[in-house]
Amino acid sequence: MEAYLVAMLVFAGFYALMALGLNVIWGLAGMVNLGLVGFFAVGAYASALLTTKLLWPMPLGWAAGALMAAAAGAVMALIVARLRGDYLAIVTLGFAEVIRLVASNEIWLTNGTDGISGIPGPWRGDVSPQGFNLIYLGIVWTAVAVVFVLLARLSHSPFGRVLRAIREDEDIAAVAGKPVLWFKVRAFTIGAAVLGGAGALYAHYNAYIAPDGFAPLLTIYIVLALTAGGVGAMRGAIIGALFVIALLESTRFLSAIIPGVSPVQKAALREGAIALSLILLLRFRPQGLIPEKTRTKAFP
Amino acid sequence: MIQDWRDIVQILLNGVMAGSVLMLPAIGFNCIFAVLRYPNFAIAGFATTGAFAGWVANAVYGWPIGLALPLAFLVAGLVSLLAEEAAFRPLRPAGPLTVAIASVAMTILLENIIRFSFGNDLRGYDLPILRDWRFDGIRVNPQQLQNTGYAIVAAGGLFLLLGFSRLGRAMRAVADNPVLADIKGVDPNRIARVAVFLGGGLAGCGGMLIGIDTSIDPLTGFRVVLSVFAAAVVGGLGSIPGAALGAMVVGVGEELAGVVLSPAYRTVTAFLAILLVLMFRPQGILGARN
Amino acid sequence: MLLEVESLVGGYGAADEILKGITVALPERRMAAIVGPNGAGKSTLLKAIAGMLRAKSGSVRLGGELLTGLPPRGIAARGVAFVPQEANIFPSLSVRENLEMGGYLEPRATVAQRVEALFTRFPMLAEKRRRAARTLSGGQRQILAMGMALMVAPKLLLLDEPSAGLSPKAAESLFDDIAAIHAEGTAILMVEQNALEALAIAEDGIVLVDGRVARTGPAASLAADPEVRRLFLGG
Amino acid sequence: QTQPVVFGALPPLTGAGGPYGPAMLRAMQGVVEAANAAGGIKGRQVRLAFEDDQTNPDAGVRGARKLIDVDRVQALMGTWASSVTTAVAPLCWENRVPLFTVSGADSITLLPHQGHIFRTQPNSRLQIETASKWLLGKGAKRVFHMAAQSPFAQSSQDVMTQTLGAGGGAVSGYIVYERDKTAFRSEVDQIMRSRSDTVMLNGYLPDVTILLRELYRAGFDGRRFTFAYAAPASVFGTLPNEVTNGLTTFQPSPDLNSPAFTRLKAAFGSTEVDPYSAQVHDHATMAILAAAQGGEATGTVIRDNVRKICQGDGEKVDNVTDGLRLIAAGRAVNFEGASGPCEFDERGDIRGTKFRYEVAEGGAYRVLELV
Amino acid sequence: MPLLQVHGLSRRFGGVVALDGLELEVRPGTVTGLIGPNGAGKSTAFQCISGVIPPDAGQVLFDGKDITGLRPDRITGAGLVRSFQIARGIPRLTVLENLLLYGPAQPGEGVAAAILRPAAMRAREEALRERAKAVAARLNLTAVLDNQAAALSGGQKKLMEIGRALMAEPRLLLLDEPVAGVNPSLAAEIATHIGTLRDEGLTVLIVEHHMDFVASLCDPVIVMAEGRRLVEGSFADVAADARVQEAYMGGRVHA
Ligand SMILES: Nc1ncnc2c1ncn2[C@@H]1O[C@H](COP(=O)(O)OP(=O)(O)OP(=O)(O)O)[C@@H](O)[C@H]1O
Ligand SMILES: Nc1ncnc2c1ncn2[C@@H]1O[C@H](COP(=O)(O)OP(=O)(O)OP(=O)(O)O)[C@@H](O)[C@H]1O
Ligand SMILES: [Mg+2]
Ligand SMILES: [Mg+2]
Repeated sequence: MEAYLVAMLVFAGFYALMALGLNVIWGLAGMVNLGLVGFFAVGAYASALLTTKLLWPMPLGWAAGALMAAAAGAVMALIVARLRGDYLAIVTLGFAEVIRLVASNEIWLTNGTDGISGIPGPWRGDVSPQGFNLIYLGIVWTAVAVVFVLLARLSHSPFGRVLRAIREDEDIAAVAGKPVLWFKVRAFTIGAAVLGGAGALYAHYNAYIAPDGFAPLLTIYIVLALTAGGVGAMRGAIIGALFVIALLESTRFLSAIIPGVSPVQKAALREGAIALSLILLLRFRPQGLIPEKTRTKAFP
Repeated sequence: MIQDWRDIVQILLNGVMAGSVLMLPAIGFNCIFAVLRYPNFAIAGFATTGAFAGWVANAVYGWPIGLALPLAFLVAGLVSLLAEEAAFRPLRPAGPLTVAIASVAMTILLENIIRFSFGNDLRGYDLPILRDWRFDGIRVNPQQLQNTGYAIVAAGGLFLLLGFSRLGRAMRAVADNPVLADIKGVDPNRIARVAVFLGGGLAGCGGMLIGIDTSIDPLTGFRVVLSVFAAAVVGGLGSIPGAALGAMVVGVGEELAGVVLSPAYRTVTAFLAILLVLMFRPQGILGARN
Repeated sequence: MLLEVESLVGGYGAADEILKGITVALPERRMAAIVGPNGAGKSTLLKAIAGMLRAKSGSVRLGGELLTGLPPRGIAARGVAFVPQEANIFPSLSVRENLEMGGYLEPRATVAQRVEALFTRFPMLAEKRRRAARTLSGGQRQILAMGMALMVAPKLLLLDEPSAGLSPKAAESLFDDIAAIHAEGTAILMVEQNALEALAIAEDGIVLVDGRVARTGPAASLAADPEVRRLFLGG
Repeated sequence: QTQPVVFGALPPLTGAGGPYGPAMLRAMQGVVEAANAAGGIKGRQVRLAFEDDQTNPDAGVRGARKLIDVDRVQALMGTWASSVTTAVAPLCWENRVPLFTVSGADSITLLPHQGHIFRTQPNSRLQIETASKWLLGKGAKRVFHMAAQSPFAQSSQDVMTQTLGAGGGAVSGYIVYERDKTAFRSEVDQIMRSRSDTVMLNGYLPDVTILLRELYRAGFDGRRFTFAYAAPASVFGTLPNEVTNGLTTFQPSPDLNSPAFTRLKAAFGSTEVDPYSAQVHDHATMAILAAAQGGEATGTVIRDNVRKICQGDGEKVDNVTDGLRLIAAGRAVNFEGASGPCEFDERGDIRGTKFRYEVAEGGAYRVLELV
Repeated sequence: MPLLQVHGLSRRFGGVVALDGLELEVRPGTVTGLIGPNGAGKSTAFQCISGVIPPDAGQVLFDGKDITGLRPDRITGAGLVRSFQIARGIPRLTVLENLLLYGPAQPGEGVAAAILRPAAMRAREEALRERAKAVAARLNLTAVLDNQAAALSGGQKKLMEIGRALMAEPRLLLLDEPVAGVNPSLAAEIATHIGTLRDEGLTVLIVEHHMDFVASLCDPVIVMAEGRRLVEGSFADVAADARVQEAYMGGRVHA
């Protein structure tokens, strides 16, 4: 049981990192990014390929994963700068699909739908599986903590204030003298870097990645996590990720004890219950568990 | 691959057929968007719901398609109404994105309700499958042609309804400014319900047409939701003729894409096309600039 | 009495005591002007009468009938027309459609007739009848908003700063129009920062300060009161 | 000794594999029930814990974690998607849990799994090679290859080109398509234009159903050939007979009137047994017999005993009840399952399977031949 | 040399000619009034000058430099700031944050500084806060500093609009109907304040329909009609012009 809990906390860490990355792009800068799994995949593939094919050391691979995703994010931001809201949503969704298809078809590079296996993990094999789990737990949650602190500072700063303004009215932000595109590009790049870093860590934990793993379902989970936690607040991203993992996993045990239904019905009940809980959560806490608060008080 | 003009005509024709399947859900999506200004991804769930309602009527109770289709409309419309009243309406003040996210969850919920009741098996309507008609080497399927017809009639009807009636005007007014509409005597909630019912119903019909063209399972709507969303966006969010046009663009785009690149990259090419359209018209082909 | 507001308390969400107990009455066919500093609660009062806010306590009656708790459309159906201060047009509807929406509760034939009448009265609107209202200039919007209210023949007309943004000439003719509507027998409650003009055509004056009625009286005497002039009328 | 032995099943109950997973799970549960009725493994009852892999490696890994860490399963079986199998494989070998799978990707048994993986699905090279040869024998000259995006699309294509070419035929066209599309009109146009005598539908149930329908509409009059899992008998419920008539399928198979298969069929009642269900039926049986044989229900013991109970010259058994009885009696057994003789090479790949070819006629399959 | 020069500025929307070769100059150190009938093109001129929409033709020179078609943030950066006729605060930021947003030269808008929070950033933030509070006090907004901009009264929004423009420390300030909907007493105070700022060297171009306000503050006054400049001169001069009276003033106006 402990091993399982630890593993799930590791997963929650990945989800939290992704939600944090998304929160910069979406929560702060207001750019709907439904392609986050694409950046996650770029980071995962970059690190996996560099460490398995070129035998780079892992930390370097992780950094490279984050950097590659950041670069993709910057390019993406430049391309979509003119698009707003839902229009941006479809393009980013498309981006994730493109990444997945490229990963499936460019076999020479990515090994196609077979995926890449045997990705090294720190001390994997040298320690017991549970030891490895614990090591990774430390790595992932350290990353979460560091990213959280950095992003929270970012969000509470004048930089964050400008992003919030851009989120709501970019024309006004421009008239206020802020180079909107430059802010968007930076926000997107930072967010994508976090997503890519999360992907890289994920690849080395699982030891295996394949295009199937970067399906839209993951995007849905992360977006749900962020919404549940509260869009805009960095703490919300982490709480939301924990909440979603708890929901995903606890429903397993609940559905198992329901008598008189077939396994497919159990599976359906489980997925349905996950969806329903999220709807109910939003219904009763539309701003999420941790609503975004005003940053700057005139009279503290 | 393209050897003469017939091939091009054939591809365009294929695209139109593919597009007409996307058309109704896309129109439903835009119908809801037009009034409530949020992207309702639960359209996917409504499409599946309609497809199964029609299937039960047709394959279990032996209704003809002509009767099953209105039933699909009705059931999907009611489910859409229920979803709106129970889940989405209270969320509307929290902003369109929150509602959009809830609608994704709603799709998953509906998918699983259907899975719970019907299982994962593929099901087909009780319909003979007709051979293609051939004209000078170009093939057209009568059934698919009929589906295109259904879609165009529904789209045209809705367009006339919204473009030229008091109801249509009230819908656009509510979209612009629900509070002011209320002051002027419109019940914004009633209008919203009409839009939601129509939108969900059309999606249900669309789902059933997909089922007639292929087969149905709990994922029927989910498989097309990306294309439907793309069609709505390319055509211009909130625009009914835009959705119809967008569906055609996406349909033809995806078919052409299969030829230009390898079919494995169909989605990629389609998305590049969408990106291209949006580069020149960030608000979609027929969307209003705001 | 046509309109009776009784110790009304209300506001928005958490700030639910913007109006701190307001009592105002307006007889049939009367016109009153409400003046006061920014943020005093003038618009809030009109919104509360029109049903856009839920009152915390107190009541609003129209001809004896209780309006409190009715939705805005219900109040509109009872003969109250309201021109809000902000967001008072439908931006993506054409000018003509905006006017038609103004007469949503009226029969079709009346609507067509009134639209034509308005086009004659405001040639600018006729000129732009097919244009989306979003493209109008600030003053043009204001005229359109007023036009929408004129699509019905209300018992009570609520106007929130109708002259804001109008050129002096347009404002002048607007006040003439308001006076004319009033002369035809419509009761009017009007908030105006263009206070001297408003008090000049109104019969009663109400000074609102910080959610309370500070002064009431005949409009002319308020306009002449040096204290009121200094504090609120800028003169 | 009173604690039940727990085995884990990880079939796809939702997502793209949804059409297959439920039947697979039923087949496994059937075996477990039979084993318990026969007294279990050395008196210990057997419990089957299952999780839905959602046809997604991420969800699959979480499900496998739960099965391994919480339920403490001694063997994992029934993974379907190759990506899920590859993703959970390292967990299995690190925790010394053998993994029985039906996934087809060639790469799976090449993983450093230290003997923990058993695959009952013949690898795709073997399947395609056999099928191509059979098609040549039936006079196929121009075969169009329609492959769903999957880990074995490309290797299938290579093998087909090679085998058909060597036998005087040719691959007349090759399309890799996205699985979850709902329309394949232009693809079918290409098939029609290629004037192929045979089309090989290398996909899965949902997409193959659509393709069959579209081919019928277009009036394709050549041979339509596919894997039995892509067109199990349930297609007859989805498609009218005029569309399915003449469709040829093939699958790895035990002897025609293999008792195991007949019994499974009887257990399934009205629904036809698809190849995956047959295979997972054997997964469960092998795991239970191996544990019984080794005398201890731990992963390592099971791993080490699988080959002992299904190859060699023991007494032939085809079901778990007989197998348990014989093992209890100290006799050597050789299990021959519903999917075939179940003999594994050193990599864990199935060996020496026969293939069964069937043709659809009037809403049912008729066996053409078994080679 | 004029601080702002506009030559032949034209802009049409579909069939509507909003600007038709507008000529305009603003001399430094003046508060120039821009008046004209509704729909004359005043706001459109502001839109084109501030870069929010591009003109079809014509040229805008600011301090001798051509700024035609530049991005709004560049123009703001150059020292030309405008307010909007229909108040457009950032709805979910507080009034204070809205004001701070317009504060220029905040190093904390860089990523590194935002994370490291150097003293320069903190000092600048403190300075901006003080400035914002002073501006708010001047505009009667102190009590609502922590309210979201969406929760302001109509007049308060207009006041915030002025405040934001003031925060930007511009050299040239373009105000579009700053006191429409503002209480007359406060409007008079604002006029005085703008007068003080002008004396301190700020240059202002104001569109306004309140004749008292224009009369007390603006010199010169430019009258626009149908997208063009009609006349220019002191308020008394233009108010005496027959065409202006006919097109704009109306009979009752007190000059
Ligand atoms: N986006 C637009 N599309 C079409 N026409 C427009 C647009 N913006 C402005 N116009 C038109 O251009 C003309 C000038 O408008 P503008 O807003 O500049 O007037 P203004 O002088 O500021 O008037 P006001 O004093 O009423 O604010 C008006 O007739 C208006 O309808
Ligand atoms: N939506 C809102 N939510 C919370 N508070 C609000 C909201 N709208 C206005 N207020 C506050 O209520 C008070 C009264 O506002 P109201 O709009 O009634 O003022 P007003 O008298 O009309 O002022 P003005 O002359 O500026 O239009 C103000 O202090 C304002 O800040
Ligand atoms: Mg007000
Ligand atoms: Mg203007």
